[in-house]
Amino acid sequence: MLNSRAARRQFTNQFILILSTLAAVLGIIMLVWILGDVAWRGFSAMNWDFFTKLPVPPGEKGGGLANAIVGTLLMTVTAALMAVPIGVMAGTYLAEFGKHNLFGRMVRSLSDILVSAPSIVVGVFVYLVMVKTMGHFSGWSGAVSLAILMLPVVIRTTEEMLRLVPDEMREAALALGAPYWKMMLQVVFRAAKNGMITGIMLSVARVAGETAPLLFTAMNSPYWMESMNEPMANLTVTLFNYAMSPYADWQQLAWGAAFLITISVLFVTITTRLLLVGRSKH
Amino acid sequence: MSEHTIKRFEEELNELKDRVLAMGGLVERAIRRSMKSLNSLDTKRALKVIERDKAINALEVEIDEMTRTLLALRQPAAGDLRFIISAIKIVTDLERIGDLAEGIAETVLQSQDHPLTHLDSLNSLSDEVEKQVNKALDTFARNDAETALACIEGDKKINKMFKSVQRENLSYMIEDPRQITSGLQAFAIGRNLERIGDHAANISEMVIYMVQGHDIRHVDHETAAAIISGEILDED
Amino acid sequence: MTQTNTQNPEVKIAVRNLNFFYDDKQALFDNTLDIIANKVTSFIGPSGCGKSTHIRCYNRMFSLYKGHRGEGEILFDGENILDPKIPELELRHRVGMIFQKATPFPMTVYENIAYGLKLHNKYPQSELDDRVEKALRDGALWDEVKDSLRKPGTALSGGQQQRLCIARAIAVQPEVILMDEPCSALDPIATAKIEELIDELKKKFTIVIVTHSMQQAARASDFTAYFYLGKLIEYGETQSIFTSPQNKETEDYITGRFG
Amino acid sequence: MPAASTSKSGFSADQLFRLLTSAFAAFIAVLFIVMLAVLWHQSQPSIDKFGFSFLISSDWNPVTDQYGALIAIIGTLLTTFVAMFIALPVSLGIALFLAEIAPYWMRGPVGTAIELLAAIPSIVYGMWGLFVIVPIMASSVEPWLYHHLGFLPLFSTPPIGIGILTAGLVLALMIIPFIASITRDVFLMCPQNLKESAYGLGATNWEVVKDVMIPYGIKGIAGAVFLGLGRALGETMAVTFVIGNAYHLSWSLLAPGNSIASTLANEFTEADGELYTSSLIELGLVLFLITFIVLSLAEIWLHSGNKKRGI
Repeated sequence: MLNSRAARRQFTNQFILILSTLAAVLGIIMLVWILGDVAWRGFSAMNWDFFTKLPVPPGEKGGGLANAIVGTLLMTVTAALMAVPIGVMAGTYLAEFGKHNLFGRMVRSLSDILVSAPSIVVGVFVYLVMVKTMGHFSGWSGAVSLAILMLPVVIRTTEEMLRLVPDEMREAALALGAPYWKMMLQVVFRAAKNGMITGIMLSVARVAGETAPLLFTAMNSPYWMESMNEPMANLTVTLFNYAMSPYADWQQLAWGAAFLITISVLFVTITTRLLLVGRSKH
Repeated sequence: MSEHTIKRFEEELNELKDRVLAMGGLVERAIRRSMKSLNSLDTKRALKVIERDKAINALEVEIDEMTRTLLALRQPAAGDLRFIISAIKIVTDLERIGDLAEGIAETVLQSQDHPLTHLDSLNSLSDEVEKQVNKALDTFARNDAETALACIEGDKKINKMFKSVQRENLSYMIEDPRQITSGLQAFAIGRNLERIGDHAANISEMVIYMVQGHDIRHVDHETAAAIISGEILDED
Repeated sequence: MTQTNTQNPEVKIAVRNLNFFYDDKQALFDNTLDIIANKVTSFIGPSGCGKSTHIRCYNRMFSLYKGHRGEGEILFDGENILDPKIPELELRHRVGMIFQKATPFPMTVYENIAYGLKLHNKYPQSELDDRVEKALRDGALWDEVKDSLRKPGTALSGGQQQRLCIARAIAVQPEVILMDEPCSALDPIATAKIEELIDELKKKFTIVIVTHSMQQAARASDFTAYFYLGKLIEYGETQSIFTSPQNKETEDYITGRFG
Repeated sequence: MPAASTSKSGFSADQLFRLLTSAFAAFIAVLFIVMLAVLWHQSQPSIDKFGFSFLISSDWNPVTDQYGALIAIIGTLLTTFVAMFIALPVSLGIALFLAEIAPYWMRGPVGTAIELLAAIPSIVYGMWGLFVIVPIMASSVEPWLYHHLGFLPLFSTPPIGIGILTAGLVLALMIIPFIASITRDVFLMCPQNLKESAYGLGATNWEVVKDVMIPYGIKGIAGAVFLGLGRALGETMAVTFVIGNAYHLSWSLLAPGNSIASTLANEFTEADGELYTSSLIELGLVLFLITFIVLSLAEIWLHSGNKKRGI
């Protein structure tokens, strides 16, 4: 009953299924390998010093990345503090006033193009306008470049979350005699609050683990920062420098940094996913 | 009651069933049309869905009126009473489904500037949801408790598909902020569809109640199956 | 009540003691019947009665799913197709299937028909064209689509899509065509066209159709089987089933007193 | 949307609110325009000096102050191409495996693991590539390619571990999780009855995947692939570690090279001299342009079918 053509098709089928399984197994092995390596080598670099001490020159025992951890946190938070108000206001304009007009459409397209800018190009831009004019690298410029990467995300989520608030709610508030701005602040923003928090998480997820824009802005520093107005240590650039260095101690610290970055990015991503999926559960 | 009265009563019951099914037909069409308008970005069609929702709501009022009259004048008992009670509840579910379909159509009106990018998975989900609504109404038309149970199970598949839609869109959104708008809209539409699925499951539950008198609303599937097949006699 | 004459050359499919399980839940119980060649056999019964499960055994469609299994014998021209040694591809080549919802593939009208042909054989382009045209003619669709062969199959209307699927199934010249509620999603006019088509097709094919429209069974089929709760309750010529059913349950169902 | 109220008391406040929000919206537009203008202005010296030949010259030499972008552009395109070449089949394989082949108990956990891997920062991939992949490439994979396929120009230089091939491989690993997890979801959403009717015609699993499932979900899959492409083009850190940073024009994938992003990462802070810096900035502009074009083409293509498709 089985003719040769059918036999050949069956063979092709088996062959490809096996190939696909192999590809999958290979891919999965590689990915597990990465995670395993980072977890294993990274975890063994973890100790009390790692979180509390400053880096030391190669060859000396001990030393940690305390300044880089604080620097990364500080710059991310500062970036969010800049991007969120700007993004929320711009998103509000797009949702409330700029739905169909030319200006709204233009802002939307421009923010789309902004997204396709590779992060290293954003770094170059901030270098030119801030580092070059100020004459030195600084935590501020690092935060600004991260903020530029966050902006489009905040705008987009804000716009969409505000639109999802039913018009009836706006009308009800206006009918009570509330002026438009009060209605927005007291009713609409409140209704869209959870969604906007998700958007902020999304934007943090986008910049957490970014290295390229910090290379020419915050740079790096082996010292405690006195202020944001000087070169600022951060985990990713430290990782880059240490991993590229020939010293085993530094490379060890780099693995530690990789582990810490991975853990925090995974934490942010998982939280975002849970927030977004949970939001639509009811 | 005279034979004549009984006959009138049966006619009225049939009339009620017809009206509920007619409403069901409108609701099914609303789902299909709203998804169609989403696919073709057809504002006119979307407006029509929104317009037609009024007809659905009017039908709800009409059916409510009918059931009230039936209850008041005929004082039905047993199977007839269960039928009328479930009709009332089913109509509420249908009305909600209509609203949810209207919600999808409204999203279409809003997404003119930002057409959704990844519609295929939403379409698959809506196909499944339509199927469930259709099945649920079918079981109502044919007093079919067994299929109704299968329908309730079918809701699990819908939830699974909805999860898949969410996951897919989330991956896009995290990866490419330009897709946040379209992703969030897909979330909203998917949620509406998933809720329509829930209402379809509610309808099936009412059908089981109507046919067999068992309330399986808050029991798990195994127990429900056992109750329906008569293995467990539930207390009411 | 059931004809069980295996020797009869007119018997296309002889089902013997078919039992079917979804994991450990039994869905069919000892079904035994004969499907006669070049006739239309319809399966009726309330939903969940097992009629769809039953025909999905004829092309072993159930093997796609974990935990689904059939026991007993389904003799297709004397060969037991439940035997895993019978290759599925060959079996499905010989048994075509139409589903409740029209399922045009994501390709053009032409490619939809040519797809099945190309799976099983290599044809020169001109012969392929001929066969596609013939299948579309047999599927009573040619006149409506001959100018839009390059359009996507999904662009056709619902009834046309269903006929496209029928044409796709008959293009590979199966011996048996299974139809699982082929008209339940169609309007009355499209349904009438499909029924006409079924009548035409039985000259060449053996047709088994699952339907929950009693009228459709009465109108379109030569034999009718009534299923209930996974059991074959009654099977015989359509005329006798609908005029003088032997079984009380069958009578209740076809007179609409069921449930 | 209700129009802004114009009652006497709220008038000025509402106007202010609207003005404020539009100011911030305008800020986005200004930011973008300033960004382009600054990059354009700062790359003027290089544009004036080299003109169009900047794009086609392979001479990048800070000592003689000669700058041409060709090597970096080719490096960018080539690493991306290698990455897609590896990532595409592997991602499809993983997706197919997760949707159709794998035993049920492992589909969920493995699927989630792959989704999460998509979130791991690229610098981690780059660093892992440097410490783990490079030694393996140098000791076994590349020597094998060199000895057995060395007659091909593609593998004609001595293996040293770092280079275009390794960079492409690391990029591939970085984008596989993302493409695979979306493709998996696309496969899962393919309607059951569509698959069944293909099986009903006697199609094999592979034929169903190739002829029904992939065409059905082609938009979703293509969307994922384009995003992967965009990411691979603009990626800095995963590449910089392992590409080798050399300015040779070579056909060989085993040779070290450079990509636009890695050139910037390595040289920008150290660049002295106006022409050097401005050439680097122009390089950044070129990269921006490339990713913008690729992503726009993808966008146009993805939306093109929407209207005519209809269900």
